[in-house]
Amino acid sequence: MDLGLSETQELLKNSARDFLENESPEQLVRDMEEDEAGYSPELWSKMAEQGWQGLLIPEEHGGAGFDFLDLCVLIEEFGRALVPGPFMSTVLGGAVPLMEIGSDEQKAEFLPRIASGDVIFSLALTEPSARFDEEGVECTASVNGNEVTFNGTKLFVPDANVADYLIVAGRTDKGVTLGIVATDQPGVEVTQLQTIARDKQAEVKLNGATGQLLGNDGDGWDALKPVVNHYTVAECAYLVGLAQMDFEISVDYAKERVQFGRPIGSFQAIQHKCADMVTDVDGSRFIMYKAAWSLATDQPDADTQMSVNMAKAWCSEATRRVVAHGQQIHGGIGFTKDYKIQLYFRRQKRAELAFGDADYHRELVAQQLGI
Amino acid sequence: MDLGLSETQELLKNSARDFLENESPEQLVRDMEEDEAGYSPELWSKMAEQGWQGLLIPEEHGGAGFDFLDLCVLIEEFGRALVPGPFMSTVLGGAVPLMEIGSDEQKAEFLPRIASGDVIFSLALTEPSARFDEEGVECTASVNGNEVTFNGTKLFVPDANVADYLIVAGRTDKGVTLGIVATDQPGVEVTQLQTIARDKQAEVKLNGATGQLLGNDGDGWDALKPVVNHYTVAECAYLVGLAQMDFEISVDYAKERVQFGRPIGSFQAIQHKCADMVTDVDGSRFIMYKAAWSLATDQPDADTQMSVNMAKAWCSEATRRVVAHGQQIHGGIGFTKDYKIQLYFRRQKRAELAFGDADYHRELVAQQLGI
Amino acid sequence: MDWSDSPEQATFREEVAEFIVERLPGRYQSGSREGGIVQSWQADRKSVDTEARDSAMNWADALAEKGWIAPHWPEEYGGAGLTVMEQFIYNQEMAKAAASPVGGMGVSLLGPTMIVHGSDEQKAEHLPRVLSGEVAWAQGYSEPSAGSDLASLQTRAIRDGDDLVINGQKIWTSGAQYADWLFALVRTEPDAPKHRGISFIVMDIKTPGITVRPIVDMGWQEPFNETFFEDVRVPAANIVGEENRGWYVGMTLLDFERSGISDAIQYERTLTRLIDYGKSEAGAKHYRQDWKILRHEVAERYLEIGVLFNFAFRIVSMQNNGMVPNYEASVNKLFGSETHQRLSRTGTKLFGLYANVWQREGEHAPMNAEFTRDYVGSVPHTIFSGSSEIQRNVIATRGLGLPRG
Amino acid sequence: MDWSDSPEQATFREEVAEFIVERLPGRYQSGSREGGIVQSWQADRKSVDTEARDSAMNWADALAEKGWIAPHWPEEYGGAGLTVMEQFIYNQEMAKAAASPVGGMGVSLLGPTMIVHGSDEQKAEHLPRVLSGEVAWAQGYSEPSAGSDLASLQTRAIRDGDDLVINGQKIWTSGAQYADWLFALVRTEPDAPKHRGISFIVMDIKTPGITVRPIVDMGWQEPFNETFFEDVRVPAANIVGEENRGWYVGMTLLDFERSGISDAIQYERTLTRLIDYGKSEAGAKHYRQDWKILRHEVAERYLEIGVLFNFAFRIVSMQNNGMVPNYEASVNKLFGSETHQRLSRTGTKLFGLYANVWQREGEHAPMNAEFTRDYVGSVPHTIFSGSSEIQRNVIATRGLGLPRG
Repeated sequence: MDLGLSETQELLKNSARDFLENESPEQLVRDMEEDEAGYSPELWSKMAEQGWQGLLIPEEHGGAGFDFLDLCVLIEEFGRALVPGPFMSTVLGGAVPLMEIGSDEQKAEFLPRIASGDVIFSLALTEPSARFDEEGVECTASVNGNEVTFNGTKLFVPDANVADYLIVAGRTDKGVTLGIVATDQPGVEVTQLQTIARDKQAEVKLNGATGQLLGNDGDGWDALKPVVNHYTVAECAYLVGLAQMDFEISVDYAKERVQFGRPIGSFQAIQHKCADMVTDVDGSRFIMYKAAWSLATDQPDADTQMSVNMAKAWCSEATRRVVAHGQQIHGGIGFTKDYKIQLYFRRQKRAELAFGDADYHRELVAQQLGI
Repeated sequence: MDLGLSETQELLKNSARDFLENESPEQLVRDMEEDEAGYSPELWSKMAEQGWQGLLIPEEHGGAGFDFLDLCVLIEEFGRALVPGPFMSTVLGGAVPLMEIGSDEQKAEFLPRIASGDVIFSLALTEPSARFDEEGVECTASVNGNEVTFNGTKLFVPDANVADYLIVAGRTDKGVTLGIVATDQPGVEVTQLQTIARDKQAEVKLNGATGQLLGNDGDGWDALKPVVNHYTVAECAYLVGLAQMDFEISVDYAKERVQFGRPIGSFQAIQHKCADMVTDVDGSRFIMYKAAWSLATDQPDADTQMSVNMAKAWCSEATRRVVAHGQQIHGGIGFTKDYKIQLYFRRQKRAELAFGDADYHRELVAQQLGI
Repeated sequence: MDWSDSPEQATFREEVAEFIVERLPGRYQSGSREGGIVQSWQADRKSVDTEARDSAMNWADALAEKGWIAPHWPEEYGGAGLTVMEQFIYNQEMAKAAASPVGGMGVSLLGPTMIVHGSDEQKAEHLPRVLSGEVAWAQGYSEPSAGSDLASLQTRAIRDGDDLVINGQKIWTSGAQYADWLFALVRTEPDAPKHRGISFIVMDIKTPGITVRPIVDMGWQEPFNETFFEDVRVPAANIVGEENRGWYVGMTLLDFERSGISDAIQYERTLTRLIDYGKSEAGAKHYRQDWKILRHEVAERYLEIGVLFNFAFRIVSMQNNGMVPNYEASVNKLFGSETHQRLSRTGTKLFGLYANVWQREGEHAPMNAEFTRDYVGSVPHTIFSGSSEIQRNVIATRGLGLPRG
Repeated sequence: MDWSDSPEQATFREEVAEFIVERLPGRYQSGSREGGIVQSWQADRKSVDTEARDSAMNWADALAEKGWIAPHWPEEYGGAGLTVMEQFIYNQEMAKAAASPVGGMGVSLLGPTMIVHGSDEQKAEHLPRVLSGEVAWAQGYSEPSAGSDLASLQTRAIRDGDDLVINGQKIWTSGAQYADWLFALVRTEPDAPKHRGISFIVMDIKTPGITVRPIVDMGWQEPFNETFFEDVRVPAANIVGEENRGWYVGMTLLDFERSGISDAIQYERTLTRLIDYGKSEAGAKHYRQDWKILRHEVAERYLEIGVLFNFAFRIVSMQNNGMVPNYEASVNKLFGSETHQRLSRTGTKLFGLYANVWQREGEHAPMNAEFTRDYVGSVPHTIFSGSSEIQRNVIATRGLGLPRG
């Protein structure tokens, strides 16, 4: 039992932090809020040079062969730096499902191109019903040999505006079925949404969009469950990094900002907020890593599922408390667009909502407790 | 619109406060915790001389003919002084149902004796199912002319150990039916419970206990609804007085207790707790009086019902926050039996639970909101 | 204890309600509102849109007929001289109809302050122009390093003959983009104890040396400004009240209705619309599928709003009985602003993934995204006009007599 | 990041678990417990009941065979010299079995402090008698006017030849009713700065002039005492460590496992029993009829306990890697004690009216009233051993480097 990082993880964390401080500075984050693509292709290439898109991908497919815990260490740094772009959608929404159920040919075709940064993927799961469960998949799918055709509407698809491929979930009479759908076909119509986080989420209309069948007809939901779990925990890692940075910025501000002749951080009201923030950040970090560890080390299914739901339930709410305190400590300046703290407040909301908020996951915890 | 007390109410409040400071001092409260009867017959008589048991009772039946708002002003003082004894059970559990549906004969028989302090009543509503709704009444009743016979078990009956009469709710094939049951008959077996508040609540076994029919066979639940509403709001009034006093004791202590060379009340952490306490006490007071006013002035049923449930939902939880803060402000001394603050903490729980806690009433509010 | 109107109050309430029904321009009526977007008289007044400008003018004219542009001003200054209770009823009915108020800070703050502290000349010059809508006012109190600690303000006003020469910077000067004149607190005596060297001064916002720069907030709105002063020359006669006593002039407890009833009414309406939305066919689409797990949370918001109403009623009751609210006003601000934030959060929670949506338009924006926007927009409510921390300090020290830290 | 045992850790865990199964007297086994009432070794040791006394003795003997009465003491002093991680596993398994620990404060606090600061004579005199169970210890730190501000303690010890003469009063001396000896902080140099005039001293509790008076608490229990000192004459040689440096002796960060894992395990077991109770036929009677509205509240408690476990794991991870926990230990105390109170509250809520019941006996007492009693009994958890306010101060100033107020 050891809750510290391994040497490799320390190295990964430090190099990622250094890299992102230089390559994904606040100004880039702000520019990408207004940018139509929402990411910097230059940064994307550099990240691929770091081996990040392929971190999880086995070496035989051009990746680095790290495990999911390592990836979460990296994503924590992404949250800290608020790195814009389709990293999570490509890795969690593309590489993970391909690794889980892709055929050897599909792995060989796509994984190296993901690792090299040549393609962008995303997961087209949710629909206007905005559900994360099997029943939420109403989009129709029809299978013809190795090909699958989709009709329906997907909503809140991350980075669909720049994705080359979507992993789409549709429904045949055998059940949920997945396909790898190229976006450069007439049957795919992407309409971007404006969001609180100024990230890129889109409505995707599928009108006879076709692609390769991924897995078998009807086994899509079983295949998606681990994908959703990994993606959910990755969102937690992002939240932890984001909240850690919000907290650090706020503590620094509390030390510098003087009112009534003394730093506001010397007032108990501010001190106690900061104490609660670090409790929430740390609590979120470990509950997230516990879930990541469960997934990475193939713990028993029931334990893993519980730990994933616990992580998202806790991180969603605890980090919300953190960013709310962060705003309050900053006072008026924190409400201005020009000051950085608000970037964290707005992005927390997106990740809080992704794959279900605290209430959603608390319900799943209650069900698993048998109450 | 005016949220101040009337002159009569001010007078009542002040005279009650003076009276209770002298007649129901802390020592009496403590003595009655250990006393088997749980009340002082001497104080009971003096209260009757003040006209309190008969405050609500019309003058024609020997009462003072005040309204329910006035009674809540008085009960607030009872909460403040933690007056021990069967006042609420007699007035809310006895006089109110008699006034609501008693026959002229019954009113003439019992109300003057209540007003004079000669008899003690209580309401035997809840059973081992511990429900406050109609379905909770499973005790059987059988009507024979003007007489009704009960078989079953009542639980958490306040002051049953000293009550001369119980208003019992039982079930005939026509529905819930009420009776006035004298306790000095073999069919009534009272077993006292030891409670957190060291008040007197009992299990009452009814084995063929008989009494006068109150109201008509089967109309008991309709008759009980206003009784339960009045009793519920009276418990809120008690909570408000209790919380107000807990708050005042705590603020005084915070001014006196010195640590680190200054009164602890000069620390922001304590100051902010005190600020939250007064917000909760005041908020509870007005939401309680709004409900009391609705009942006293016969506002439309839907409005009244909502205001009653709002009051108990809010007061139950807000006063719990108050007494928790009260303990925390007091530190170690507050945990000793000898110091007074704990008397408030323990009694808050009883009244919080009586007729349903915050969650119970919040559920009813949600239902009335149509969600 | 009485939550109902006296016969006189009921009559007055009816008068106000009828007036609003008859005279409120269509543009300001709730039926014409989309997604809770309230048209602002302040903005309309200077709009390029003729209909907007006409509506603003017609509404101001209608109110002026009744003396209801400044219902709380004494009649001798052109107000309606309403009692506190009448003001309360007036504000209540206006809020119920979500009718845009008229006159802004000139009516609400500058006028009453000037009526108490201004010279006859100042009153004669400024008050009529507030009532006619000719002059709109903005407030310059806060500075970048004087927020919660407002009295530490550093904008300097130095005597030069009959003038004061002002240098410094104000921030959060709300509405300055629409304003013609500015009232501000400036430091006229730097060596005095910090509360004693401040003066309350008024100035034309077009005076050379004044620059107003909008602040873009975290919701991409621009409700606030920074205002810079570079050798701004203002006649010393523009000081209102005594020189160096400006702190007390600015902090005067003005004897008009301060219950905050409008906020309570607004939150109640917002919550009602939120609940109704979920019951509508259109709205049910945007409610999260498992929204029922939030039923008790919604009910708790309803309770809080009920508590907030009572806090408002208490203030006006006290004022009506000749009492001056002390800590009670801080309780209202504290509890109201925190309730506001909780309400916006509950709204976003009910919408699940749809709470992502910021755009007001299109089928995917629940209630025109008003809850998501308010989740951001309500952030400063616990900060401005006395943060929650300051309110709790005030309640504890001024209200409960706890010793200062 | 690893939540699982290494092979060595697993082996040791198995050894401890097997030992407990084999040697824990029936009286201390969870199957024999009613309503979560844990039999206390401390009390049994002096019980009039032969079975209780025998159980206490047998259990102590069994542990002594392994050196596990003081697993964290070095072997040279009769401990087991376990590493921090082994101590953690030991404590974990003991807590899982709810096995009563042995030796009390003598083992947990006095011994380790004396090992670091005591003279050879002191160690030789006291340590063996702690391990043999001959001497039980109590702690005398707090005073009526020195609570959170412990360093302001006023109990005076004045030199008189080779003795110190002690006058004053201690409070919250837990276990003093069972104790033979007392370790205390006393003021030996009244004119020094408050942290610098204190000495750490040990004394026989039967020394003339010492009076122990139990404090009845708000739950009618007597876990604490007041201890009065009236001209109590103690050899100056009983000072442990340097005279006037007792503050630092008493506050020594002892290098044994301080994760608080036992609390986390206890709460988890309590919550599990609470949930299971509701599923049992007997228990369903006591659950309120509408208990399902509390499902999410119960789940939240489960989450909090999960978080608390990780906080405990963090501490031991740090210690195991040679790091000294700083603010992290305060986080554990803060979060753990507040979780404890929330847990007891949730329990009472699930029982509705039955939460009134204080008596342990009879059909109307849900789970022998343990939640109602813990609702009262958990009150001081956020107060003693550093209140929540003090913990938050420590986290902010010592942990985050915020300036002192």
